[in-house]
Amino acid sequence: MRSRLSHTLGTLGQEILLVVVILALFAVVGSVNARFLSQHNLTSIFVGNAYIAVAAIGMSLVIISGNIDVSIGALIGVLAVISGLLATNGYPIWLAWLAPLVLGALINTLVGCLIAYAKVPSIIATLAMLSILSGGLITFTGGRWISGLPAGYQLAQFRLLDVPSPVWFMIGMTILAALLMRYTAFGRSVYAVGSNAEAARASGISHAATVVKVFAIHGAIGGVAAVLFATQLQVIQSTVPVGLELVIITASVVGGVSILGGVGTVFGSTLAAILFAAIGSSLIFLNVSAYWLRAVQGVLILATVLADMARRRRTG
Amino acid sequence: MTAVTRVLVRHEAILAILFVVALFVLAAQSDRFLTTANLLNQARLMTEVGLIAIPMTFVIVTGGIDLSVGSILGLCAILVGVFWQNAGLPLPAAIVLSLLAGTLAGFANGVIITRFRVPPLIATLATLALYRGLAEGISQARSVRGYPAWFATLGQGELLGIPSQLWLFALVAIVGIFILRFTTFGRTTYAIGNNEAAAEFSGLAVERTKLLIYTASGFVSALAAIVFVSRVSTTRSDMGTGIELEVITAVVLGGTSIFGGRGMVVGTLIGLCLMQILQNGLSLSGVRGDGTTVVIGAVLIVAVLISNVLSRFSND
Amino acid sequence: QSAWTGGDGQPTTPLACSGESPAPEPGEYNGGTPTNAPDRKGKDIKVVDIPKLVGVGYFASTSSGMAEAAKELGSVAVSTDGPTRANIDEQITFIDNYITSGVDGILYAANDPVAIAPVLKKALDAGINVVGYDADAQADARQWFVNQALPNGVAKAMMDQLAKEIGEEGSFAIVTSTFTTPNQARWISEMQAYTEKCHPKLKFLETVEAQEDNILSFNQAQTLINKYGDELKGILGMTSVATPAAAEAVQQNGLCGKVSVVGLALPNAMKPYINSDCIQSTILWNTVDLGYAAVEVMRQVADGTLKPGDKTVKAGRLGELPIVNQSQVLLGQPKIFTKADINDFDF
Amino acid sequence: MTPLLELTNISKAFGPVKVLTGVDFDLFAGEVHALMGENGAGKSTMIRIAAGDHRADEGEIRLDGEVRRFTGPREAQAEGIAVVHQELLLFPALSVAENVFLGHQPKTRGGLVDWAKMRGEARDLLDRLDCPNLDVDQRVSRLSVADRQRVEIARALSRNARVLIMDEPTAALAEADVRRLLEVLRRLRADGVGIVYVSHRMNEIFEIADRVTVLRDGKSIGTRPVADVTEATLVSMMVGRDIHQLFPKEEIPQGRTRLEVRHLSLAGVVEDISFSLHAGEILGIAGLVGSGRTELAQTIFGVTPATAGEILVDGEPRTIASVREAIAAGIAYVPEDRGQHGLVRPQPLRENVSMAILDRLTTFSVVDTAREQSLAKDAIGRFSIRARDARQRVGQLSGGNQQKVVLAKWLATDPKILILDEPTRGIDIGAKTEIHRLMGELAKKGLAILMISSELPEVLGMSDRVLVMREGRLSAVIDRKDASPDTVGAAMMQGRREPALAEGAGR
Ligand SMILES: Nc1ncnc2c1ncn2[C@@H]1O[C@H](COP(=O)(O)OP(=O)(O)OP(=O)(O)O)[C@@H](O)[C@H]1O
Ligand SMILES: Nc1ncnc2c1ncn2[C@@H]1O[C@H](COP(=O)(O)OP(=O)(O)OP(=O)(O)O)[C@@H](O)[C@H]1O
Ligand SMILES: [Mg+2]
Ligand SMILES: [Mg+2]
Repeated sequence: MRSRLSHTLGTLGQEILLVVVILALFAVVGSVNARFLSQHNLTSIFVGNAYIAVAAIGMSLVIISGNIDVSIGALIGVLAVISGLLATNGYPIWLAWLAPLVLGALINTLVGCLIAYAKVPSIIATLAMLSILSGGLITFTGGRWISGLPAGYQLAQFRLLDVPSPVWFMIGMTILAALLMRYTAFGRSVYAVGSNAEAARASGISHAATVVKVFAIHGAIGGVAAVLFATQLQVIQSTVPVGLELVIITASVVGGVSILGGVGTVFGSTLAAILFAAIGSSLIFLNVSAYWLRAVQGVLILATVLADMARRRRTG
Repeated sequence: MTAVTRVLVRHEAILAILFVVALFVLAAQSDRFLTTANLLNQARLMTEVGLIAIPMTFVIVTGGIDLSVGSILGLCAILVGVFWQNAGLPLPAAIVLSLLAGTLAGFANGVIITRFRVPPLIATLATLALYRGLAEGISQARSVRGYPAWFATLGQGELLGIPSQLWLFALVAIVGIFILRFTTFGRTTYAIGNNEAAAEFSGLAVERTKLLIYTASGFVSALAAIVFVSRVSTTRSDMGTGIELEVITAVVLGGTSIFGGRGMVVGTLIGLCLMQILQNGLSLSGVRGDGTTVVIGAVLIVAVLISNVLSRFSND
Repeated sequence: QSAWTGGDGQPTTPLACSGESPAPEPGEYNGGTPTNAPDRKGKDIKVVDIPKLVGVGYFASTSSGMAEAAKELGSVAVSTDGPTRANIDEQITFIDNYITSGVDGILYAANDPVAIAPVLKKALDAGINVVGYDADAQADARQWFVNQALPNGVAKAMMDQLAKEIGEEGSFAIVTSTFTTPNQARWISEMQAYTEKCHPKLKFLETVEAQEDNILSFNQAQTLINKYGDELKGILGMTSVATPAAAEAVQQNGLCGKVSVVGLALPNAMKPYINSDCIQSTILWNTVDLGYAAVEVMRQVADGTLKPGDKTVKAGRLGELPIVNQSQVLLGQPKIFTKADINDFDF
Repeated sequence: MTPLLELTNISKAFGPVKVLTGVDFDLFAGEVHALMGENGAGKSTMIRIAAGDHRADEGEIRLDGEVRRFTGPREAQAEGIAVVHQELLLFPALSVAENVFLGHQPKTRGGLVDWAKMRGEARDLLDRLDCPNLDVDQRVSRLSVADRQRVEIARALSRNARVLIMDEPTAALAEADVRRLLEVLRRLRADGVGIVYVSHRMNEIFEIADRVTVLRDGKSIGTRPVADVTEATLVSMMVGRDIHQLFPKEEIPQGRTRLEVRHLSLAGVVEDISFSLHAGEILGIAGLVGSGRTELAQTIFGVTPATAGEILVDGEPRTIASVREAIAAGIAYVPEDRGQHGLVRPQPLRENVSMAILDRLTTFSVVDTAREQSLAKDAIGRFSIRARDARQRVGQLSGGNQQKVVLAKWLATDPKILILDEPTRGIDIGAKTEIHRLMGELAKKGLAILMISSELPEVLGMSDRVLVMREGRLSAVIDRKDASPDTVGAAMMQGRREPALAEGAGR
């Protein structure tokens, strides 16, 4: 029993570490400026970054399966624009919300097939996809923003029990993904494929099918992120934030997903996304000169990672 | 299988063929493409990416990655300016100090990766933020201009009719080819990428090799920074943003396995040239930037697909 | 926190607090000249426009102004191409490729005035006409620059409007793209100088960076609101991305009327907020006109009708534009759009 | 009666290399059919074909008399074929329980993975194999090779297969474990399961098998009832000649003290070990699995530097904090886990053989490939490694040949002290004799050899002295003349807490 407990603690280590870091950050910043802890500020930290946390869930699956996706930022951009165009061109709003999920899944199924069946390494397939999607997006939109979105389209501005919907999406999808990963045969096979692809084959798990499914799910989750991204404001930018994919990957790996595949949980990536958002906000509250903001962010990421390494070494 | 066919189905050979095909196709599209002046000019433009791609090939062959190269470039660019203008040092001294700083930054990456056993992706994601942040903090977002005219010879001048930085690039490339192919160091690099534990058990200097590789990556990024500053005669803290993806694209297009253990500097060079002539040639044939991006993505996939298909016929 | 962040170290020239400042004398031409340019007078010319980046609304609208002018003139073919991120290196590569491919004219909005200079000089050396707009390069690296508004004019418009909305003693913060962006940096330092001179009691809180990213801009504005609470009376948006995002944050927080947003933004992006009376104004030059003027100027440079020493230039439907600062064509004063007229514009 | 599984006229080539030619094999329900042959004879390949892992170029697979074409292991498993692979195929990052059940986890009614049931059943399976100490929640990456092998076996058993194929399941196991495994196999046989059993250990074959098929150079030499053959006939079928002396131990005069270890400890794993090793001596180390023998060897070799104690080489104290220092001191170590520690599998044979002596093959750090090539050629000849050429990737060699490459690699360092950790694991009988002969030869030349082995006969046959380890400590040092299965076995067990274990291996 004791060993079971320590085992659970061992696998949850990174998550606990992140919670501790987040709480410590909140405590420190809150003691400097109590406004930081206002419910209002806390929700806005979550709301504005929920799409990153959501996308990081899918990214975690991809990384656990032993792959990587550097095209997710571009995909979110494309899907957001498609959603916006549907909405402004008179299609029903539910379609504008749903289409990105379906399209995201379709596009990434294709990517997954390239990786699984044509044996193109994921970094190459998705680097290529990054080029194709981001170039295609500019060609398609000509750089124009989408404005004049219909009323009721702003899904990310809805509230339930006074909590903004992005927070619900973030929590709900994290829990769903966690259940999927732990309690379904598919979820376990993702770990297996990432841990040892050859052994997975010998265990009768289809490597290819698993990878394709992972990418399809990742695409659909990317679609959700895109909808959150698109519906937060009244205009949709036709370019994606520069380096979004790196932010999402960072959230995943700092959340404890080993880049070598095979280990990691989705809670960690969500917590890491929250941590980054909180860091961004708290530096403003701490009056850290904006010039040094990114350096401080870097130090904090590094500190989290080093603390995790120390913990891993202690627990063996 | 004869030796000749074995060489022919190598990814690098396929890429070279693809390169020649592209050269002819593009030359047919525009008569301004296949001219010495244009090609030399293109070589000048790709020097910074090319320089960094050489140590990056080593990094990726060990199964690692260095995402911080763009940030090191930015940091070193800023430091040249700061040392020269703010600290009042003579420019050559500023350059040397900046090269030292870049080396140190790379060394720090190496220490984090080898001593603290942080996976390279995570370590360099963190230092990506940190070094860029340092660049911003140190420069206080001010750019430094007005370099003496002699300094521009490195980035804008010529030597024997060939852009001066190309000589430097050629030197680094030859050193890279030589080390990776013929020396113990190169052997160790491959062994680390294929089976780090076995390399360790064989008494190879695993840690030292990795440390040196990341240090070299920092040094060469600093070198690229000097070339870059000299070429554009200004320093800004945002220099080199996103260059890591270009570099990685060149390296993986050149046939280096992202999982480590396989790859050649020559492949990287061909990959780099292919990317550059596509960008240039397509632009000259009237394709816009976004279209070019799409084509490069497609070429990346096609190159890998062809080499996958052909390698089925080889048993190597 | 007192320092306004973002200065570029150049001297500032704040305008007078009230009354019109007379347009300064143009002075002696300091632009460059193309070498051995072919005679393009009256001939069809091929022009390429290379903005800082493509994929943002701002340059999409300048580009539509260019298309409009090209259509009117009939003798100019203009196409827009450029990097997807505001990246000095990529922009240089684009220009370089177009020099090789052989165009008659290059229009640019520089990501960095110095970095772009060598390649622009190369264009001049190749006999290509070079005209800048929106963001300038070193003067001798181009022929003319179409200035949408003088920095001190922008500063005055912004700060006067802010003072009008939040009172002479209100507190405000700034959301900008990055501190390294030359235009924004220049405007911010001019704003500082002008505020010290004309609105000394306005209280500056801080500047935050938000890239060219509207969600980040939104988040940063949110954080400012949360941090300063009632103290914050106004947000200055320095980019066409930041301003609507800040307005959105104010609206979503139910602070319409309590927190003012003053800034540069395209009218279309601000219509929802201004029409709902949440935000009073948006400041901008007409970006469509900016592109339009750039092509008009390019045509006349190619024809040789715009020469060093001229004091004005005729720019199609815009009429006569004054020449300032030795080799710049001034589009006009920044315009303040309000509910009264914003719906008359579509860009 | 139709055979459960029948392979007819199977041929298979990898590229130009023909690995199997027209092999026939059949298996009836309720029998154990042994498969024997030299390293590289094609045993694993045949098994992989039966398991749907490789596709045969020619020939048919029949299951219950019906022709089947498996497109992947999944289909074979669905038909009730389970395999214990020679190269362990586990998921290091996942727990023991998960490794056992991956691909066929027990489900709750809602179709979700039933973790409680999965852990419980894994526990039962491991208990059947008598490994009560193996924690089902432990990550496999933390297990020793022997424990991994147990997990692999538990995994095959968990499938309740009709056909159970075991490719050298006992290679990493000690006597006691082997007995338990054979016990389990007997029970399965009684339940009507058909078992294919590959092993290089003769005694196991005679104990468990009903029939035996011998492969040589990819061809079937014949199938005989075990009752009709003797060890000698099997050996001559396998190697095509007679081998008489299995452990050709020669008396070699012992020289000076080469290695001396004083109070060596590695916190928590190895405690207070002292012994000395002389030139010309073969010192065997016996012990149960997990008794810390590998750890001791790796401590001496600088992989896990000692936390206390001294190491003296040729009478001089040496600090050995890294493998490089160990090599510099003249120590070589042939690791037990060749896949992970011994070889760089994707690289050519040539580069593997030279790996530990690269420094000596270079001028100004440039590798002299000509010398490297001749070194590799020598190795291929000297150890009769079956390889296409020196450029073939080591990963493509058969298990036993890989082991020979590791040996060649370490002997190339020209060591004074050679530590062999399970040197003949997975090695065929001919090669084993060869390796033993080689050990004798090396000892004669003055090499000091430390040999860790879980095969008691090997330890007894080869060693001048036997060190026995128990729970990280030295429990006895026994001279050759006093060493017998009883004395060594007793020292291995002494004071063990689990009586079941003691009983099993004490015999
Ligand atoms: N993937 C492969 N590519 C090329 N050759 C291979 C491959 N797999 C096996 N071989 C070759 O096939 C032959 C038979 O190998 P196999 O593994 O079946 O031998 P084995 O009888 O199991 O030997 P051991 O007792 O050493 O395990 C060997 O010569 C080996 O080099
Ligand atoms: N990678 C590892 N992580 C944690 N514990 C380990 C690891 N490898 C071995 N152990 C444990 O260390 C102890 C000593 O193992 P070691 O491998 O040295 O034993 P051994 O006597 O060589 O046995 P064998 O080699 O036959 O498995 C055992 O309890 C084993 O379970
Ligand atoms: Mg085998
Ligand atoms: Mg051992």
